[in-house]
Amino acid sequence: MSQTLNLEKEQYLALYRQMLEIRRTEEQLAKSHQAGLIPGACHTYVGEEAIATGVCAHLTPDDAVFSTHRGHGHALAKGVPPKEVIAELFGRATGVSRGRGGSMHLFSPEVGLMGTSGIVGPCILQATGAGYSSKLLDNGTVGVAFFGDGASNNGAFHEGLNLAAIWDLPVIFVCENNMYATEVAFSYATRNTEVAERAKTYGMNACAVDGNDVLAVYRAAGEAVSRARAGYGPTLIEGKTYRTRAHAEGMRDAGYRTADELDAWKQRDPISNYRSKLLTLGVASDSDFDHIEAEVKSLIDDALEFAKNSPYPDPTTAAEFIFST
Amino acid sequence: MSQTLNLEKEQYLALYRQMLEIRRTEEQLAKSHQAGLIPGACHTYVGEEAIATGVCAHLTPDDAVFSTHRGHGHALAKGVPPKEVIAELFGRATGVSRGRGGSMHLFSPEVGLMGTSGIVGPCILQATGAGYSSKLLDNGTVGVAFFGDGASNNGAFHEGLNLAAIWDLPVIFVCENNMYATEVAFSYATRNTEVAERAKTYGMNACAVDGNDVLAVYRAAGEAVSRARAGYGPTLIEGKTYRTRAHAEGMRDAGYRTADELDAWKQRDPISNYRSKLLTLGVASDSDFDHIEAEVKSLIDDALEFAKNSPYPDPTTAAEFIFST
Amino acid sequence: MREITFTTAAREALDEEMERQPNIFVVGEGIGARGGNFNTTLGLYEKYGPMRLRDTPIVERGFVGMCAGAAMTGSRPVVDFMFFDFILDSVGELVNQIAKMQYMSSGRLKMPLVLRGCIGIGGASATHHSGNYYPIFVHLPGIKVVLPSNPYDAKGLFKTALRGDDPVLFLEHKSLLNSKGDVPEEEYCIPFGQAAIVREGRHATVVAIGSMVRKTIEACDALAKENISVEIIDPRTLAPLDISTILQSVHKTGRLLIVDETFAPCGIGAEIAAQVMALGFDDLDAPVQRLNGLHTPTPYSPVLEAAVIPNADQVLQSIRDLLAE
Amino acid sequence: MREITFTTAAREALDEEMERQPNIFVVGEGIGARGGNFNTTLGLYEKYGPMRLRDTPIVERGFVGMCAGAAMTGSRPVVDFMFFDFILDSVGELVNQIAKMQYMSSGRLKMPLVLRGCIGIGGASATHHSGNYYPIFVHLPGIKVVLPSNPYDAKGLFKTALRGDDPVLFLEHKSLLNSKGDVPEEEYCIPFGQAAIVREGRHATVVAIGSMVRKTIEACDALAKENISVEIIDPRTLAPLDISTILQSVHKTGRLLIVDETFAPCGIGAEIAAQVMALGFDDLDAPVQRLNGLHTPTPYSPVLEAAVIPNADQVLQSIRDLLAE
Ligand SMILES: Cc1ncc(C[n+]2csc(CCOP(=O)(O)OP(=O)(O)O)c2C)c(N)n1
Ligand SMILES: Cc1ncc(C[n+]2csc(CCOP(=O)(O)OP(=O)(O)O)c2C)c(N)n1
Ligand SMILES: [Mg+2]
Ligand SMILES: [Mg+2]
Repeated sequence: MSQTLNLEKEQYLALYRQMLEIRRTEEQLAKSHQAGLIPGACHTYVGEEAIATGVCAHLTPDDAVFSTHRGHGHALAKGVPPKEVIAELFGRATGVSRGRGGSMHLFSPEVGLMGTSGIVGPCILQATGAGYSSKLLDNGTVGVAFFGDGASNNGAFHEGLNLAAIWDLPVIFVCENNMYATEVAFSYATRNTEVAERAKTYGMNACAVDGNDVLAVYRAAGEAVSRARAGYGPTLIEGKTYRTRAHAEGMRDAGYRTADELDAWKQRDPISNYRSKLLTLGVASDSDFDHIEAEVKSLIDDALEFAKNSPYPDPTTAAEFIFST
Repeated sequence: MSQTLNLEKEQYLALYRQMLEIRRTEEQLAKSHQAGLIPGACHTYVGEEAIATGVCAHLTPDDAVFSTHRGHGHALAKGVPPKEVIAELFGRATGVSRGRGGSMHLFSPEVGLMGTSGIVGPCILQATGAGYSSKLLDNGTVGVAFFGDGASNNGAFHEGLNLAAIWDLPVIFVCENNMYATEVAFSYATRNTEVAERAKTYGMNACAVDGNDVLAVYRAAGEAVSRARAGYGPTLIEGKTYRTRAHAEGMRDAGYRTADELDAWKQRDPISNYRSKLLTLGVASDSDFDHIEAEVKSLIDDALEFAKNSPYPDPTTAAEFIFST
Repeated sequence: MREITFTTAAREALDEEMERQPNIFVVGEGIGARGGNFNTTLGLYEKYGPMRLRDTPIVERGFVGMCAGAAMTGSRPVVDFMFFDFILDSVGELVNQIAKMQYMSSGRLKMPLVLRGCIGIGGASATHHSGNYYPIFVHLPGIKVVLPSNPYDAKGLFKTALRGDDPVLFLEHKSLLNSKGDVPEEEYCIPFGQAAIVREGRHATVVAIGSMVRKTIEACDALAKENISVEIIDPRTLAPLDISTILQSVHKTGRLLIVDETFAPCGIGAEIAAQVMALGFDDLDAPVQRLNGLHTPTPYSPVLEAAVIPNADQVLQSIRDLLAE
Repeated sequence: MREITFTTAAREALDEEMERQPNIFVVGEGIGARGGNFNTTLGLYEKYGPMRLRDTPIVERGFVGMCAGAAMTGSRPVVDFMFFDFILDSVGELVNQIAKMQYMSSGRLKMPLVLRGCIGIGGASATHHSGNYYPIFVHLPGIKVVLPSNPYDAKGLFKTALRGDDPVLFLEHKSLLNSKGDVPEEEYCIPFGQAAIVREGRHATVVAIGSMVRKTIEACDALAKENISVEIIDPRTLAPLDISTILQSVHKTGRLLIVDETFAPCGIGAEIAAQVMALGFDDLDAPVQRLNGLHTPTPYSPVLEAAVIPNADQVLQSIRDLLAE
């Protein structure tokens, strides 16, 4: 595990709190999905919380985040309240996309979540475009794309990284390498599973980090964001991680990966390991964590109630908002 | 320049003859374009003849070649007679595509020219598919794609090379790096102009050669083709070369490259340099070359006459051949 | 006769033809050992192995372009898109290469390529997993479009697609996948371009597309109680389109309604209306009417989703309006 | 009034709006110092520099996706495709992202993005450089489609496109680029959705699309000598479509012909025919007729090319047939 950084206790705990908020939200969504409260698909971020958390800790609401089908964690880390995510998956008018989007189409421009996409690839290009805007408008913002290992084989990766590199755009490409695309192993889908290495061949700055170590991600993202804001161009951060639930809720999770592999990664849980670390370092005490745990629990409980009690959208509005006027 | 190979005199001269046939055909096409005999576009291969020649020398009619907008040289090297190329650009029924295609759509499945394309990129994927067929049908053929530096930034390059690599397909990717895509410099379009290096990151065999040295290309292609036929998978060959005419006939050729650069490359003419080399090595004599020169001249003269005297297609057939039946 | 599901019927067709034709192979994400996200290839990997059931990286453009090249070189590829929405990244290969290849090569190349995918609105799939898009491919020349409404047609039409030498889109509506119907044990094929008269009638004709057939039957059952007799026609293939069966019906009934889940503008209904007017104007006792889903991206929330697709009540009301004209 | 070409008029609009709106930038291949393959940006690079006239690698998908992200973050991008055919590799970004972004974000994001390109058949451009494709984007929701037939409309409509907040396709037919027409010095905009009555008439109405307007005028000049008076309508924008102007005309003439260079099936003519039947059935003295180019990929040879597009004689004959009904 990476050495510590010189952070205030509040900062250390904020990272913990954010990861826990994501975890508890996803657990609630999984429960709700089993209970039939979620009509559509639901891809959880369980096991990968350290990446969204470590990256978004460096972003302001003016920085633009673009994500993909596994986007709940990115939305939450960027500042979308859990109740808006849960309500969205419940298909309610109070959801972050007003019930139009569901799990794979989360939009909250107000906090700089410029969208998650049900299509693999586009977020890479759109984040590049946000970087172009930043440079054209000279406003110091950065564009950030979160995507999986599977997306790195797609043409959008090749074209987007190259454009960001040749024009020195302020973009952070965050590849969440969880070793699988649905049930297709990354080691089958490419002969070179080192995404950071591949990024370097575009002449861009890149690094691989332990994606289950929030401090490692936090440090790498901090450097990448300052580089970008300072005009030194894009960075790709490869976070080596693992999803510990099925690809999507309700899907089988056997055959393509072994129980041993799954267990080994569960031992590397980003949240509990971080907690033990802060305890060992004496940065925080059990009561701190219990306090956070309680806070987050009531937050999610309230969010669930909020979602359940929220109205459905008005069917007569189904075709609204296609055009600006 | 590379050392020689142990070839028979006939083989050495065959390479020379092929390059000359391409050169003279292109020169005739350029003349005809100026004379208004070619209704559409015309991208010549002048200066790059060594690449198509050195590669296609290793191919049989069963090997599938896929090319792009600058495809005359590939068609000729694969065995399409000059008269069919000239007649096609003249829009005649006797053309290699029966007048349907013109300069950018040359098809002669009979000799394994599976098509040139007006769109940059697809040939990379289609050659990969030919490699897949070879492996599925176990027929020992190879798929070959010829494309430019500009195509290497396109998503088709990323997706096609990766597929060929992970499945060990018998495919030869030939990148003709002439340093420009129309008027956009490759050094502007990417931070990494070493296409062979980029190919290696897909875990595939790759090498860069002097694309103006037909023997260097011949050697590299020979190794690549034997590897492919032996089941060792794909190879990318980057031929560093230069087009010494405008991007397309009738286009200006100033502003984006210097006269010095152009002159320097003209000094590296693949044909005259090869000729001097064979003379120095005593492999062939001036009379050999004069003989070939005369042969090729009459071939092209006849081809021109053939094209001029060929009928136009029957307009009532304009919508035929859309479907197989 | 035995009853099987739509998906099973289509899988039987694929299995039988893979047995018959060793040069058929399937590509897609999770169509190998996993058997397909929609069980389209369940059990076939064990039977035919990895060369013929080929799991791919997430490269829709890449594998479609690859299959184009494979189809030109002796293979008979089947592309399994899972969700048909994912075809959009491959439209360049499909429209500029696959659909035009036979024409460009003046009929000397064949393009035996079947592209299948799950279409349609339902199950809160939201806008990236609810696409129909088939009118686009009816508009463009060079591709055949098959849209079965029941298991019997699914098997017979799929077999015809797999035996032909042309590119075919085989579209499977998500609401039909698990629907059951009679399918004989004996082998059979259904030719393209022959509409099915689902039910004979005298007072009006309804052309129903795909998933709309069942809703139309529902509506017409209700009307039958009022002795209103409606003829229901299922075109089964949209390209080629069997207009003569429709014209004969309109000659009898004088009134026509086209019911299609997808968009009205430049859609199937528009084309049928225009042809019936041009060829059967004097038979018309009332203007041809169209009932389509709303012209909007697809919303997630079930209440919104239900509002954008035609339901049986709307079909019924539309027929009443047509009869009242 | 001064006469300028279609291309100059459109370039003036772009220049004026780039002057007004510093957040407009243009991307494309050769649109920088070179000024565009069709001179669409000639002289603008010197005036606005590389950030606002951005030469790109050959990555149509990449820069379209990038511009989507830029449009969501404060920029107003203009994509210059050179040939509109090249849009096909970016259809995924266009249809699933750009056209749906405002809807998915429930109107909280805008998509001020103009995509322009040269369309149409002519000059032996062959099938990869002759595309029209606009009916596809009329079928799909979320994109506006502008198709000017003269310099005056080109300037006024382009300015409206550049001032709006919606995605717009601005299509420039190759046969019109150098055509001249009156364009006032004073600034003006032309609103979308307002057809132009090119010429008033009594006996029949012809709706002519883009390049067909001039051919229709030609045909109608001939008919005028026989005192046959034809009303010619140019929709100018196909989405939104001004159907009421067409209906008013048909109310007067009772007869309608739609002339469109591109394909009939599920095309503009089909949509107009269906709407006129539904909304103006009683006004029709004869069935609405369509005249379209042949339903085939575009051949190269001029004799074949001429056979696939409607000419003035065919327009004239179609009007005679319509009047004879
Ligand atoms: C273009 C496209 N193709 C296929 C899919 C179906 N799909 C959804 S998620 C997924 C796997 C993505 O894997 P990865 O990028 O590694 O992300 P992860 O799910 O592992 O987080 C696939 C193939 C899609 N959404 N988009
Ligand atoms: C997808 C696509 N985009 C743009 C074009 C227009 N175009 C034709 S040739 C060319 C440059 C190609 O450069 P390169 O690949 O290096 O080949 P070269 O012409 O140098 O041989 C371009 C941009 C095209 N044909 N296809
Ligand atoms: Mg993954
Ligand atoms: Mg080049």
